[in-house]
Amino acid sequence: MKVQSAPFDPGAELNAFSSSGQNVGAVVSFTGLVRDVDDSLKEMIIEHYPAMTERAIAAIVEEAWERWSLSDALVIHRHGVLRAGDTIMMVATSSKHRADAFAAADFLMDYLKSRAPFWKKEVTAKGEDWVESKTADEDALSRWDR
Amino acid sequence: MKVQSAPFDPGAELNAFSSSGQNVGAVVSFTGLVRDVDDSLKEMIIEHYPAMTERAIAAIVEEAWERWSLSDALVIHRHGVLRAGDTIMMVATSSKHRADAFAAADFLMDYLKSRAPFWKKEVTAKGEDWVESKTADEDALSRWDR
Amino acid sequence: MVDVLYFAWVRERIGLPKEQVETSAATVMELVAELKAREERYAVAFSDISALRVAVDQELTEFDAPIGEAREIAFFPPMTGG
Amino acid sequence: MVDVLYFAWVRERIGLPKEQVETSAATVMELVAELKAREERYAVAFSDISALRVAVDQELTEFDAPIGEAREIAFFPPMTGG
Repeated sequence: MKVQSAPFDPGAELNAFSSSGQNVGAVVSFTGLVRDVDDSLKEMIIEHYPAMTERAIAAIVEEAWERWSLSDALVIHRHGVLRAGDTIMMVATSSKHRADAFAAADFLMDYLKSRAPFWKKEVTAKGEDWVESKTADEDALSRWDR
Repeated sequence: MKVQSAPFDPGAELNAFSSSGQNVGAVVSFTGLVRDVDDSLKEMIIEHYPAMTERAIAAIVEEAWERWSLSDALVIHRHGVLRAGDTIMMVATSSKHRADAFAAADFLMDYLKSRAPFWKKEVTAKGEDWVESKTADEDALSRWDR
Repeated sequence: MVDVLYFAWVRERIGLPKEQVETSAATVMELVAELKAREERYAVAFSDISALRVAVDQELTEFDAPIGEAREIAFFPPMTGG
Repeated sequence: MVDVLYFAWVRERIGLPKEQVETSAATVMELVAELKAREERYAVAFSDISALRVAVDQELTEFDAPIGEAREIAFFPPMTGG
């Protein structure tokens, strides 16, 4: 797990992740990018809660390990000032079988989105706005109830 | 879409794919690797049906475009002789929203697995064996019935 | 005349990847019956149709599909790509 | 004494990221009531609790949670990472 302000190279991370596993048959990755919704985004500022971030992510990853048969899991999340097209974060999972890799990556994303302490602010020509959480994001968590 | 015997670099493909889209917020990739099941795999030989392969993949990708809101979709599948750890194939999808990117990549994999004309043969110290299709792979397709 | 293609273990059992076949079969099933009657290796390869798939002119179809003006019929085991 | 942290628009409305608070509140809700009574900016920031989340010692919890020996209580809007 990495929480950092520096940019990273998703392709290089994917290749390193894929070659690190033993007996891996399936690798799923997710990358989240800064969208320029109205062609007016000057920057996106991502605030986080440093003392809580790593343990929150670790708890989510731990839960994924318990639920699926994984070979490895990776989470990278940036904070600080980003621009349109920049990579915000990345999740990767590997497993013998594709169903586990897909489900775990999907799960990690749903939980990181609503349970890891990051907040996005969009700065446009019109001003600054904190991104609001979506009801759909909270609802997505119930997919994983058991 | 690319169907080729040459190796390819999944990380470089992911980066090129991610930077090509307009207003993309989410990119999901899947890479399938040759697993060395019993530590005895000499090689995996992938046979395909050239005249049918591209149109079968195109039909599957077309179906994904109709079902989800996608910015782009990528399929690369190798044929020929591969070794343990080699990348067999890759799928990538991009969208404004993560749910569409995840569902479309998952769908593409299920259909490519059972509907694109590729056949795998494993060559081990014990001999050669065609990989058998799994009932689970066929069953997975019913997830997408509508 | 129709091109008949074989892939994977079907190709190996029959011993060739492709042949031209003179046939008046109306359906794939009738073509299979003609092939099985030819030689033991065909009878073996087609002994369990449920283990096989067929494509007519590069489109997956069923064994009761009509052949019509088809130019290419391919037999193979279930796909195992991905 | 407990450290109280604010993030995102909660931080902006209250005007500081962190402060030490002398409190005898038994629950988070009691602490919120004490803060709201202080000044208008706190009253505004905490006017709609349903729009806020709270973490006690870096663990997400509910507003009726006890404070106990907690050393750090953080208030913030719903997370929007990923």
